[in-house]
Amino acid sequence: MGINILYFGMLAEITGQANEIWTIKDGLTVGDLKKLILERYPKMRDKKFKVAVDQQIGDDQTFVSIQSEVALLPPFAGG
Amino acid sequence: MGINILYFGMLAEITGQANEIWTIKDGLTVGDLKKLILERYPKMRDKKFKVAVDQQIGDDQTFVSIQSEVALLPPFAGG
Amino acid sequence: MKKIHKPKKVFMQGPISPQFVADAIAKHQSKVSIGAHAIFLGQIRADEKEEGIVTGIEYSAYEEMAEQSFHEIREDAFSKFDLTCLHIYHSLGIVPAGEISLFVFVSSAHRRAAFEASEYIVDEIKNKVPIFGKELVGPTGSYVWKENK
Amino acid sequence: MKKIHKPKKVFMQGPISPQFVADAIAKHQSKVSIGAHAIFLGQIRADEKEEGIVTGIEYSAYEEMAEQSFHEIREDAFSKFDLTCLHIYHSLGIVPAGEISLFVFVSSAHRRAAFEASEYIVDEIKNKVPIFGKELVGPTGSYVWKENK
Repeated sequence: MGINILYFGMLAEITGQANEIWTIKDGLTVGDLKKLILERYPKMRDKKFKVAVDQQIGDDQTFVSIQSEVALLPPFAGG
Repeated sequence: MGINILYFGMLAEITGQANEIWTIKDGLTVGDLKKLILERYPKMRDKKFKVAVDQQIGDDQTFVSIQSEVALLPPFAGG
Repeated sequence: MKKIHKPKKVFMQGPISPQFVADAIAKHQSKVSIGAHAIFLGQIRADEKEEGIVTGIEYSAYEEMAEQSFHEIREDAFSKFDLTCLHIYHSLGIVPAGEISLFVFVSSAHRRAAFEASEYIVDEIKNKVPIFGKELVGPTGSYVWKENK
Repeated sequence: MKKIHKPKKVFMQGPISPQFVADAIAKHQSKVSIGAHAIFLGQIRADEKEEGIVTGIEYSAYEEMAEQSFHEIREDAFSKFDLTCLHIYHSLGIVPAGEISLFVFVSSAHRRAAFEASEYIVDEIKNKVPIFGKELVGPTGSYVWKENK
């Protein structure tokens, strides 16, 4: 049981994969999770990205449920 | 020698023709000419129209040369 | 730097077909400095009038002056907005309800100029070009003269 | 009175062809309450970058979330503007320079709503939809990640 983390665009290039299952403890926020991710992937530190939790853009205070789908989204380029 | 007066749209229906040559005296303005036209075609009195002299919209003060092309333009409906 | 744009033929007999629009778009795919196209199409509405339902519009124009007005509107738009291309087509004669009578095609590097120019140009056409329209109503050949607001 | 609009498929593989645009226009000619169509087309520019000339863009997306964003943008536009129809199409995969990657098709009875909605919707798409793009540059397979401003 764990959260599914999706990486897109240049972030997927850094991680080398499109998604990962992470086991996290309950009660984490997006801010907490970002810290963990940046520890594992230091190259992301200088990248801009937003975090979507269950397909909604969240901020650092958004709580992550242990069954959430979390997506790391680099700058949008549609159009 | 005279001015060519063109009638368009509903105005051509009133006059029964698309154009007429009028002999006018020199020095007339659009205002003067409108008076003459409304005398000849009283049904135009309740119609809105603009007057173009040599393809430029004029006002009542615009002078009409005796070789001008004058056009009576009902409301525009392009588009 | 000021480029003079040759006057172009604007009027077409009858409706403007979707295929004509497609061909115009296709012709611009070799212009790789374009990033945005804004297209406006005026379509004939089957409005309900006292006299009956509109089945089409019959357009006429003071053609020589109208072509000159279109040319001035184009020059003005090129000077006001940063455009790559601009084409205007307008129908003469009968255009049935549901069909297209006006096609304004604006292209620019970035979208803002295309959007602004498109709306500006359509407004200018409605206000300044001597085009006249009979709204044909009902089955009996009656009509109402159209007037832009 | 509130009409719910079914989510529609927005993404298409590869470029959007002029013929596709023509077919979309043709389908709206039976809707005789429409008086104005505003169409926006996003075309790929062959911009010059430090790394070389852009030959195309390769699009990817967080598809599920993107389709949901497009749906919300449509609902929002219908509530803000008096529209008859609204269709959005966006490319995925490679779109070469000169070809079309975005097609926004807005129809309304009167032109003002169509113009305003068109610009609003394109801005919303650029800001809110999780679509990502690689600008392919030069002949050697290098690329630059694109970022909307």
